[in-house]
Amino acid sequence: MTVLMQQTTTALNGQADAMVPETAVITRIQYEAPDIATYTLSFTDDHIREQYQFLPGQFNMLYLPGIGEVAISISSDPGQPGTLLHTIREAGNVTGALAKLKKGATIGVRGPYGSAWPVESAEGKDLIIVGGGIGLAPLRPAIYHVIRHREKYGKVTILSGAREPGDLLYPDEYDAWREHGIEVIVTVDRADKNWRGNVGVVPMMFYKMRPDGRKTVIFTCGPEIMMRFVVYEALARRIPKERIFVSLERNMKCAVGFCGHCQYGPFFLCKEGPVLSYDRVEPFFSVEEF
Amino acid sequence: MTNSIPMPGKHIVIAKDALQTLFSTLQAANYTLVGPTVREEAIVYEEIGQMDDLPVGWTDEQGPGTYRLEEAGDGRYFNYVVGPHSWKKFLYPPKLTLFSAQQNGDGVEFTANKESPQYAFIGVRGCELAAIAIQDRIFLEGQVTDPHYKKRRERAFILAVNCTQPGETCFCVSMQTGPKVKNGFDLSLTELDESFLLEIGSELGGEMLADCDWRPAGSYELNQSRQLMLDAEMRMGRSLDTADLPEILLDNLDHPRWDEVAERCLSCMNCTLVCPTCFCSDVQDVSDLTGGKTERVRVWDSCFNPDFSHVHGGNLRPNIRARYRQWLTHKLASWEAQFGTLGCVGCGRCITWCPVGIDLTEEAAAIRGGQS
Amino acid sequence: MLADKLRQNPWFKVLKPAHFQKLVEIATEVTWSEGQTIFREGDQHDYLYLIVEGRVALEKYVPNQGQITILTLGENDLFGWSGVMPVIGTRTTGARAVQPTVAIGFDSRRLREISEADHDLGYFIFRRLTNVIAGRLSATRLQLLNMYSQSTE
Amino acid sequence: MSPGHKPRLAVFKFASCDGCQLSLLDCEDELLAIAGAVEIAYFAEASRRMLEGPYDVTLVEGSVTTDEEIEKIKEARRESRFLVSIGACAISGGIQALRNWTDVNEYIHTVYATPKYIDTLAKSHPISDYVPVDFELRGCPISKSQLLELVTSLLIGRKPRVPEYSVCMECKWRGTVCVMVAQGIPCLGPATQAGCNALCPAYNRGCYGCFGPVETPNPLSLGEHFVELGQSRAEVSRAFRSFNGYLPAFREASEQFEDS
Repeated sequence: MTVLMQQTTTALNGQADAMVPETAVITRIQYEAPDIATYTLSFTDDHIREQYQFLPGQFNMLYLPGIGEVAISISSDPGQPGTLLHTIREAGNVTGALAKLKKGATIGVRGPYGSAWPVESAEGKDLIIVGGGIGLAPLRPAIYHVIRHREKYGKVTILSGAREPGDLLYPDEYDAWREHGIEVIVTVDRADKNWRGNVGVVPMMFYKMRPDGRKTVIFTCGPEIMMRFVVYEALARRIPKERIFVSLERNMKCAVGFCGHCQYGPFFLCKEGPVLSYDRVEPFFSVEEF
Repeated sequence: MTNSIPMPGKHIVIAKDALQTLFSTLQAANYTLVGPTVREEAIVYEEIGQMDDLPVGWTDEQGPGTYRLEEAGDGRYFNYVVGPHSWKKFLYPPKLTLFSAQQNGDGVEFTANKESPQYAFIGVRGCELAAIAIQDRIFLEGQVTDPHYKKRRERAFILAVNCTQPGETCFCVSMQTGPKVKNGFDLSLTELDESFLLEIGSELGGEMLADCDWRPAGSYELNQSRQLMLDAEMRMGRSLDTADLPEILLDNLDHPRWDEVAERCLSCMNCTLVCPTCFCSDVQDVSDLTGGKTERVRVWDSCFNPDFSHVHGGNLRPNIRARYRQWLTHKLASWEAQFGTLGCVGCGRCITWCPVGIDLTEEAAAIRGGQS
Repeated sequence: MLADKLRQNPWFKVLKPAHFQKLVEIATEVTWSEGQTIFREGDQHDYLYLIVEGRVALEKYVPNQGQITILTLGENDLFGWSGVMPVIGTRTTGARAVQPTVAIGFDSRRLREISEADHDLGYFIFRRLTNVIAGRLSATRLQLLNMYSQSTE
Repeated sequence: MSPGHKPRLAVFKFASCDGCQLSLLDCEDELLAIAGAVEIAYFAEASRRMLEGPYDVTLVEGSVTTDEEIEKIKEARRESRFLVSIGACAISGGIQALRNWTDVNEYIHTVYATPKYIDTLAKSHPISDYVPVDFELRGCPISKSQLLELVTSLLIGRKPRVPEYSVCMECKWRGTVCVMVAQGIPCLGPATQAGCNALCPAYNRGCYGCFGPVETPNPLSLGEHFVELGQSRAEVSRAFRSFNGYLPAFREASEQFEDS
């Protein structure tokens, strides 16, 4: 059995002080759902804009002076690092203030941080990408990567779930993904009569797939409860723990392992995470209030 | 007596009042002296001017949840146990401006804080040197270094003190961090009856003695120092069995002992804030009302702060039980996986300064004893 | 024709020929057009259905919200299990074809009769149904958790 | 705040010592900036100008102790978009809520020469007993910096940030030596929400709990420790029963130590 290695990079931040952000301008705002928008960011400094690179699954710290800083995953194509997209839901003080910003506004950005989806070690395997709600955002760079290198992967399935059809992320792109020989299964928890797609929680969609446990890799991101049941369904289909990757969320203040907030047992989720294989997090996955 | 420059590794003896000469040399070299002094019924670490500011003739009695300053009247300068402060307040200050943000028109400009004081630490114990070494791993030896810590750390002069006075809550022997200082100092000092025995730890340490009268240490002083260390080892108030401790704690995350300690724990954060290795922080924005200028300030935080594990949707550790478990399992277990060492140096501060006297050695032993 | 279709289904592949024959005898093929109501919540039972192709929505009527889809089913999924469980007298949800759908219906009363008469076959049938019900229970529990309400930022 | 007009601020006073309003006046320099950003429509302590509602932000000081005040707070609520209780009285009933554990008529007869002129409720009530409150600013009195944080955040349109942690954090930030551990002085700090910059311990006194209980207090454990330090159970009960004595965590603790 091959052990998939996590890919990590350190911050590419040019500043000697990792906590000091660079400035970036919001060049485009695209509304995805009533409380979700995708922001296109462009670094003010030409050199940084040209040098900046990230791996799928990594995140940036976005800073609004006077309001605060928040960790947001990157949702754009790692093959086009100059165009930096973040899909953000209005949920707290910082994201609430971001939602009030207009095109042209300047914010602070530092990153990228954290571990990545192991897209390279998953080559040659079947891949199931499971995103729940806004959890699809950090998976999208992996999807773009796979599309770019489609021939290197076996069967690829994307499972996108949300509470209601209006909450689904990136629905306009599903057909384009399908054109690259990717099966896209979409499901919602509830819907009215106008919805013609699947209704049922994300983990139940595993009953519609027949993954080959010997050669399948899973990437999943979404509410922790959802990921827990995705893991159970995957294990029931004999997909080994070390080939199931989850992206975990904790409070993050510094993103470089100094502030201690994102600790998850031995892991700093800002460094060793957010993407971790299930065999590493299993001892803590079901511990209450961990 | 001579006053040439002693070489690293050398043991020398100076008269007690010659310490003032060292202090003056350090000050002349632009060091801000920080060291023990008596304030608010305790021996704290603060800026000091001269030898007289040291807690001469003072000592302390400690126990779980209790500290009492006492007059020993023995004329000794370093005859006390570690107090409520630790050196982290100078290397990693409780409040530190990281950078400022200035709005100008549509744009914003960030300016890093480059301030870097130059401290001479007077009286660093073995356990405290070990604590500094642990914080070095966190702030200096990872993929990213903290520039503020780095500057303060690199510029710091360390006068260490061999501990002849362990307290009721101390267990540095268990943690192998004391009572004798091992390395990482410029000078180390043992307070003898009539003199100070100094070991030169670095060239800088030797240079700062250029104006002092000293003579090479004789076997009398070296023996006396050894005897004091042995005595100190015998007088440790507490011990902690560290064998397999990380595994034992992490295998017992649902142990009933966590519920018991949560009955007593106030979640007040004192243990983490007095701990010389605890490093958790938060960042706050301090803005002027017009909103033009913002300072981003890093402050000490604690895993016992209810806000610490807040994510959108709620608090991941709403109960004190989970917070205490996080602290103890971090300190005595997962720290090892993170930094290759436990997060505890056996200084006993968390026991003394816990208002209700919760004792981590007792909690760890209880979980070890009653493994499920 | 119907027997051929059934034989291809993973459900029936493992059946002994005699048991297979008994099920074929009580089976009928049904088709529904898009949007067609199959049964309503509260209807009396008649059939257990196995979907051959298409998609069926299970619905609950919620005052002020209309029919809410709580689960959709597709190829090889069973629905209408309540008909075979004597303790439940009526349909627990409504069912509607959301696409043109082909299914095989089994007469519920006769399904119970052949299960009573031949416990080996009965065990096979009820084990299948138990799995279906367990799946529904599991799906419903997860829906109850309303997991997206605590979603990530 | 809706764009196009300055938010209108009102300050109402109920049963209280006026100290919290003074904190607002104490903002001097900042007040000029505030005055530029908001229209002070009603603030009897500061200005003779008293404009009719509606108000965008209403700060309410004091507790409700008479029938007349019940009507007044309901009226204030109707006129206010965002209503904030400021200070211990408005949030917990204040020090005057001590009477909640006694018979008020007995007090009236003891204190007043002509008791029949006194018309009062049996208890001193927090504002939230009568109307929904949008935010509470703790303290006796409130902290100037938290008040400014409240006003600024309302102007920016974000949630005000006030600490959830205990006073101990502020002691440690400023390097104050723990008075309870080093001197055996009973201190409510470990159970009390921060906000005062740990004022009392810095002056060698125990915390009086002016900012009320922290988010997850453990007052029973702390109270038992006071007993170990030599306090009687009645003294412990009284320690919890002060400015914020009628807030649930402190109230329950005070009653437990009183009964035991």
